[in-house]
Amino acid sequence: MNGGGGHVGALRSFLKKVVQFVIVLATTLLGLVAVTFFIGRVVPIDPVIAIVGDRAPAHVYERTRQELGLDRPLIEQFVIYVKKAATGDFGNSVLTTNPVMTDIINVFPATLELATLGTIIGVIVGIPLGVLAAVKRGSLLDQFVRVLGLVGYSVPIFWLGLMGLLLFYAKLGWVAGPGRIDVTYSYLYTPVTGIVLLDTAMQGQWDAFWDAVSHVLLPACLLGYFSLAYISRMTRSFMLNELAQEYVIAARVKGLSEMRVIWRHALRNAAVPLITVIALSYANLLEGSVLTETVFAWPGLGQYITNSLQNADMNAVLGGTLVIGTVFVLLNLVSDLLYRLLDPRTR
Amino acid sequence: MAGSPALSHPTGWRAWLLSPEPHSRWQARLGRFYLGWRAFSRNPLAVIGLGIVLLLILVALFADVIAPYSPVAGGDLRTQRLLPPSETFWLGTDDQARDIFSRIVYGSRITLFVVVLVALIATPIGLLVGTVAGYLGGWVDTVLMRITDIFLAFPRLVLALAFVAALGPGIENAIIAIAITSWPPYARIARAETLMVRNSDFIAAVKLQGASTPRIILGHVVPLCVSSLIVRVTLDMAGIILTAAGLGFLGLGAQPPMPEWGAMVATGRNYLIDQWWVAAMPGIAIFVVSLGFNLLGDGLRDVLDPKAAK
Amino acid sequence: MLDIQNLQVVFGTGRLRVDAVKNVSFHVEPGEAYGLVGESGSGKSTVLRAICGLAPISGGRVLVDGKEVTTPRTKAFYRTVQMVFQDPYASLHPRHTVDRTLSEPLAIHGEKDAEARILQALREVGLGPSFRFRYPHQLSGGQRQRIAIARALILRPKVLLLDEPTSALDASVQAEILNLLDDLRRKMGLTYILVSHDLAVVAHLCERLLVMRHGEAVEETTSAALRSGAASNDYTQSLIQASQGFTRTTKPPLQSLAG
Amino acid sequence: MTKPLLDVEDLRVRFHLRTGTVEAVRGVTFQLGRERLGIVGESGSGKSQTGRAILGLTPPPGEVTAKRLAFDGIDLLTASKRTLRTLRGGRISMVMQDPKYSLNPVMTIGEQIIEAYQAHAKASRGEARDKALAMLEAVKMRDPARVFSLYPHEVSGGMGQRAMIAMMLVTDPDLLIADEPTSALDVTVSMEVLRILDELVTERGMGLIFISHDLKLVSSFCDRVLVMYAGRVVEELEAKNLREAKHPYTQGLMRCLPTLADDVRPLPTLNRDPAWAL
Amino acid sequence: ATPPDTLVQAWQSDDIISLDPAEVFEMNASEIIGNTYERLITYDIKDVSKISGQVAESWTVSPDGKTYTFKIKPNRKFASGNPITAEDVVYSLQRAVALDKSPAFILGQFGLTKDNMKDKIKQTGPLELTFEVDKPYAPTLVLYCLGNSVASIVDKKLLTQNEKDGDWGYNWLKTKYAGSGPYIMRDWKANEVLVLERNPNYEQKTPLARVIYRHIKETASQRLLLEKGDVDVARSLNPEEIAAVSKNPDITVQSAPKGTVYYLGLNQKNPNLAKPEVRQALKYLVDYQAIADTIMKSKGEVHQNFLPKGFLGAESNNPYKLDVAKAKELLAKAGLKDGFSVTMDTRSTAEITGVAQAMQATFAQAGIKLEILPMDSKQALTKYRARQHDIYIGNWGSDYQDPNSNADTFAANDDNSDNAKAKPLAWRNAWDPGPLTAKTRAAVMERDAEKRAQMYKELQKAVLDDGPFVIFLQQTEVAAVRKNVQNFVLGPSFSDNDVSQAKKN
Ligand SMILES: Nc1ncnc2c1ncn2[C@@H]1O[C@H](COP(=O)(O)OP(=O)(O)OP(=O)(O)O)[C@@H](O)[C@H]1O
Ligand SMILES: Nc1ncnc2c1ncn2[C@@H]1O[C@H](COP(=O)(O)OP(=O)(O)OP(=O)(O)O)[C@@H](O)[C@H]1O
Ligand SMILES: [Mg+2]
Ligand SMILES: [Mg+2]
Repeated sequence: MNGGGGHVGALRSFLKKVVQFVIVLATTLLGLVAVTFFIGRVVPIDPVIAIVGDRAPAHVYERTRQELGLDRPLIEQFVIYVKKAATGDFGNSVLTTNPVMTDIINVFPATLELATLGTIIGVIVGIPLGVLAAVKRGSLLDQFVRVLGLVGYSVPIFWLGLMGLLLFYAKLGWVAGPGRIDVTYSYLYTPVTGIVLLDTAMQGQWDAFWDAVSHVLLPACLLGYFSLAYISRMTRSFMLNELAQEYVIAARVKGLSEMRVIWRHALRNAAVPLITVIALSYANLLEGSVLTETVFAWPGLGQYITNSLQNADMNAVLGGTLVIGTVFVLLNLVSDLLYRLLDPRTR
Repeated sequence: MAGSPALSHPTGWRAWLLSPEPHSRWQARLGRFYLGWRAFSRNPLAVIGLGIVLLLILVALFADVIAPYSPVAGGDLRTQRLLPPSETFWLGTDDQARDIFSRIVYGSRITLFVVVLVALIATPIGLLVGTVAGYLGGWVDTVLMRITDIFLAFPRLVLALAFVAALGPGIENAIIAIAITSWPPYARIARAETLMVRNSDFIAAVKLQGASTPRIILGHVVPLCVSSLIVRVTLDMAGIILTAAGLGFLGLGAQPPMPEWGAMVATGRNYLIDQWWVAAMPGIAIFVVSLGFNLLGDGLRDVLDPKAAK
Repeated sequence: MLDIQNLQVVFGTGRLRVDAVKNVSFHVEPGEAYGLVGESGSGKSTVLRAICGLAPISGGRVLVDGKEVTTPRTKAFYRTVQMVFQDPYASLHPRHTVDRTLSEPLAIHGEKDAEARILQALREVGLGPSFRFRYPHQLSGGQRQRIAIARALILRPKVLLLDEPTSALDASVQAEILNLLDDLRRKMGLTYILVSHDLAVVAHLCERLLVMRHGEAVEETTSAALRSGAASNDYTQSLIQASQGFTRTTKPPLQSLAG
Repeated sequence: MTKPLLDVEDLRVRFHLRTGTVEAVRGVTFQLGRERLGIVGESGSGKSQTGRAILGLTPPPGEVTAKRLAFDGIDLLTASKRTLRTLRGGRISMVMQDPKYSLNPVMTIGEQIIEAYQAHAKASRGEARDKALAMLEAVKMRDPARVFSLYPHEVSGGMGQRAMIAMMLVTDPDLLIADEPTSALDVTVSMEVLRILDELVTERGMGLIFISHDLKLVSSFCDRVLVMYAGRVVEELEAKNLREAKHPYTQGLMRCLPTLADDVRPLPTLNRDPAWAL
Repeated sequence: ATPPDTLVQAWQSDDIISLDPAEVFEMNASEIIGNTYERLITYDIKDVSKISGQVAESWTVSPDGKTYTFKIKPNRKFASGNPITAEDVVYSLQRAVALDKSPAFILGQFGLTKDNMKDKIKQTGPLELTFEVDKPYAPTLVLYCLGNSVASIVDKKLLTQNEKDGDWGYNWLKTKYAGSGPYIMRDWKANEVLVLERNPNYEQKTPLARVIYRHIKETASQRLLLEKGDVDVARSLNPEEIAAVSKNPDITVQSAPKGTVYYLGLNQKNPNLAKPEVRQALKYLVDYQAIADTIMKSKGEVHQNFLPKGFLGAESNNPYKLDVAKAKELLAKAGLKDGFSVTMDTRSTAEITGVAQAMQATFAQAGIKLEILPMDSKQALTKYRARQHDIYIGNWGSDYQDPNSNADTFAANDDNSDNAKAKPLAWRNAWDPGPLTAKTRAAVMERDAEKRAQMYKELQKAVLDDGPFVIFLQQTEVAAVRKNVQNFVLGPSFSDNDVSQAKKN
């Protein structure tokens, strides 16, 4: 019932939103940079040693220090960093010697692949479980879902990961072991997207594809389980909320089937806050589960950042963190947009 | 009012507790508590959770009595190392020939310490940031929420790692690091809750009595956010233990030979396949305790959350 | 006692601008009860909220006891003017006992003797001491509204702003609250401004009233005039009509109820 | 009155709660023809639960029993879920109290009406759409095509309530239960809504159960009135005779309303007699 | 399963930061350099005293002991097809000196600098060059250093093509390859995989077409992969895993002692540790044998002198044993009857932490409260190099096969002041070895091998008795190899781990 205004008003408010978003993104990122940067500088690890090694003579050490600009005042270093970062240049990684951006482009697809599959599993399984638990509140099924979720919350991921490997890979041989693809196949395709499943499929290397599937299955299920635990819980609670609403009764009054009432009416409404939950859980998975990646020898972002941090490779840490921050903010935006799309009240 | 059914009337101390007309603030409070307990105790899972948490506390308190061996001093490396569970060593021994059972028993203290401290640090921060932002709105809200977003968008483990790196490894610093990374979601929850109540009539009513902003926030807004936050925090306990374990796994948590469960699992990782008990026993302990906190949190939610209670 | 001059309240800006109250003026004598009626969204509540500082005064003046109010309001103002809200379910803090709710204003204003004053306040609104340690959810709507009135009265204000104090209540409970308000006014010499959409309620409690529509004052009239069905304004007339129950256009209107 | 449309005998609704059993409705008996039946009573007296029990929509911990609960000869208690579903919305409808909460916030009003129609009539989308538009027009919606594509939050309370009525009447039911359909509305708007309901009863010969706590309204709108107290019907009488009610409760309810007509001070209040609830 | 012509290894390679031989200093990368590049000189990995030419056909040393003349083998080619000439060798050595990366001191210690290298390293014919050192060092020292990975021969032509701004092709070579060894470094994805491929131009064709190193951080994962046959060799198994896989009939466990010793560094800035009795007492408070038999089983042998076995003059006597009574006596003499508290900077790797805890337990028996400070290795090093530790537990691997490598760091300290330029281990522990420094310097010049060995024995004795180092183990490298793999060789240093003759049946 928006009166007057018309297109001009809508356009202006849209532009305002865009400007607002850009400001939010910029300040958040700047804040991220600042926090990471200064944390990076207080870490009592000498990045120079990380490069020149333990036994380098003093002059090599000193020269490298200057090359890295570490002899300048902190503020100056920060300004230089921000200036460069604004152009997408996060410097070079000490560990891999590549530009950090290149590295991240290399490792991110691995994490993306895993996180996406994990989230898909979490959504496909978690939502129906949550819905059923809510519909049959207090039933055996509800308790089962609750315990399943709680177990997901409680078990150390590396433990579950290794146990999974031991059982499904070593003992049963149902899935392939750690890594993304067998060496036999690893040179049969050329990485284009960096997502092995996509690359192999696009290039018609079906043997390689299935091998990659069997590699990704276990870690994806593991992450999927954790995301399922969270999603099913939240779904249940949102659904309980919706099922208590009057419009659900109204839908029943209309003579709709219970299926339709639950899945079309209640879930459709529960989906609105669920979007945020799913986005959040996806973002968390995208952050890269260091532990999962370690256990499954998955060369992803989590391992990259952790490894860089441990080796005082601050450029890489900063870059990685910024990428994650950006992903986070973008996901927030997307979930916001979806929210708007799903909930007419916020349009 | 009309139509309320006649309930059988209790007698004795229960009558006193349930008295519809308590005579003092204390009696009223106890009565509330009792009712809450009754609702809580009808949920068997929640009671199990409470039992586990109580057990954890008891074990932590009486660790010296319960543990048959020293948690730090190992036995003979040649003969007592990596022994499977037996009558002498109920849960086996680890790579330093230490009794795993004793270590788990003593480790409960650290676990409890971690959990309680994180809760005590993170909850108030989140609560305060969230309620202040939500209540005051405007630029305060913008600034506080931007900061929250930054911390939220920060990879959690990286932030923890960075803090631990900056402060030096050790359990206290790990706790601070975990606390610093756990408050943003609490702030979000508290803010959302505050936004819901800030325009409500009862807040307007205290405003109309001339209450100052701090008074409104602390006395009127905070209590409303606390219950959902308590629930969330207890649910997060598992996450906290596991993050501590994760830090331990990365060598940044507790210092050896501290019997921190996460660190124990981390060491046990090296023996996972053949000497499974080294990792499995503390792993099970973590699982049971976080399950306990989870169940307790679930139960508390039903008691504390008026929406769920209805 | 209260003087409202050309009051204007505007919410939001630009496309979202809402002129909730436009140029409303009225005057209330000490000890008088003054009514505000009008359809939903006509700005009745907003007038009250503007008076006590819960809504912004965008134009015009509000004078209490001859003095213009300040923003933010002083503590002294709150001792003079208090408000009772429409929804008894929303106006009490769900986690505070009656005791806490009533002791809060005393604590804020540093009043001593809380114990006795609380018991007295409960008595005044017709509730026994047994209600003292109850939580709002343990009270009926009518009881809640009594607590809200007690809270408003515990500081001994001179002016009470009543925002539809009975519209959420059953007819029988409404009668009790109206009686109570009537009593209190007489006993304490209070000044009321009563907002309601129920003409009968306003007529019952107030001497004079203002009819509002779309944020504007339509006409000021008296209860007596209402009772006699004398309204100069069409809108007021239609309100009077509607308040008399359903009228079947096909059948002759039910004269019996109109009296 | 010929064969009654709805026959209710000794209807009981119980809620088994942790704290004991709440009997929300205790032995309600009435029959309904093609007429306007009002149910009044104070809050919590069991009006809504009676209405919901008829539709088989008593919420989960509730239990419904009755000696007889029949609609047009169909026993509603033993009817299969399927039968119930076809009845619900098809032949019996219910207009709920608050349009703000009873319309699905994420579906357009048109969609919701179409959905109701298609649940009972085999109709193409186009037909359903035409029917929905016609229905919106029938409830005196000013610009049906526009309202059709609006979301519930985009319409005012009065429009929402009319949309709700359109949705519930699109299947041309024989019985409509209206649970406080006007209490959320302005006096002026509520008169319009009532007028629509009235027309439907008189023109389509529909049975109407009109639930309200507003005695004045019920007495002026309905043919017959049931007065409920604590889950029981304490009195049943012709609406126009409400002034002459015999039960002290009804009398009390009538008297405690302030009126423009006379100025009683203090207003009489109800002195609840515990015996009423027995 | 792995392809028959490919050897797949699982290892932990997160420390590889460059594959430029002039920069490589870490163990994993030097193994790659060892298998993909050649040097002038090589030695027999079964007996390191047998030095032979690799790219060099022959060499002579001038009578004054300062000029070495090398003749290059004719008709050798780089993987790129370019011929190997003396020009390439000169270029390679000059490049290492000029780039001046971490391992450059191995050549630099002979008085070579960016400014004088053109005069000191000279091409004297198409296949002949001279290499001039500043003092008459023991020739074995010079030759061992020329056999080090820093002195690997790189393809001048290829590098010149890829040079940018006079960087000697450094930025290119970090991740690329320009050598002549048995394998070509085909592909390196940091922290993921490193692929070697047969070099068709190598004089002796390798049996395998490909060697793949997979980075698998988790040792348990390595083991699972090995047992399933998805890798052929697992390189980072821990002792228990080795014990377990050695029972597997499909797997053999290979091991080789490495030139790395494990030690505790006792900071002499700590007044307690500065007492000679305390230093001694600590040496009696380590249960050497138990550690070697359990926690470090198959990863190390008891060894208490600073020269690893196999080095010229290396001592193999291990006089210290766990003796709490003796230690208490010594402590009492030092006036610390009730013990004292001390911290130990510990890198958080499983084995170091394990050893540290074992020591913590034995120290406690004499009343010494040892607090372990776990930290990551870069952090520990930073602290160590700032002399801020109490005790540092670590290991030291010799940079080249000559005893000077270790003597120089354990037994010499030219300047013990806080801002000294050189930071040998003695300096890091704030220890002034007194006359030992001069003795170390003299030993380098001794050209008589017999006498030289004797000098090192004396140095070792002195450090063993009084030095601030509790040396307890010499590292053994272990690899679990599937039975069908043959000729997989673990050499005495990491660059000697050789897969060039490996094959699978
Ligand atoms: N905080 C606010 N922000 C924006 N608009 C507001 C706000 N408060 C009230 N309004 C608008 O001001 C107008 C008057 O509202 P008000 O609550 O005073 O009406 P009312 O007469 O009290 O109606 P009711 O009988 O429904 O209580 C409405 O259109 C409402 O939407
Ligand atoms: N889900 C439920 N669980 C327990 N008791 C319930 C439930 N729903 C309703 N009741 C009880 O049933 C009784 C009748 O409720 P009902 O909703 O029919 O009242 P009503 O007459 O419609 O009142 P109102 O005018 O407030 O709508 C009340 O006492 C109420 O507390
Ligand atoms: Mg209002
Ligand atoms: Mg009702």
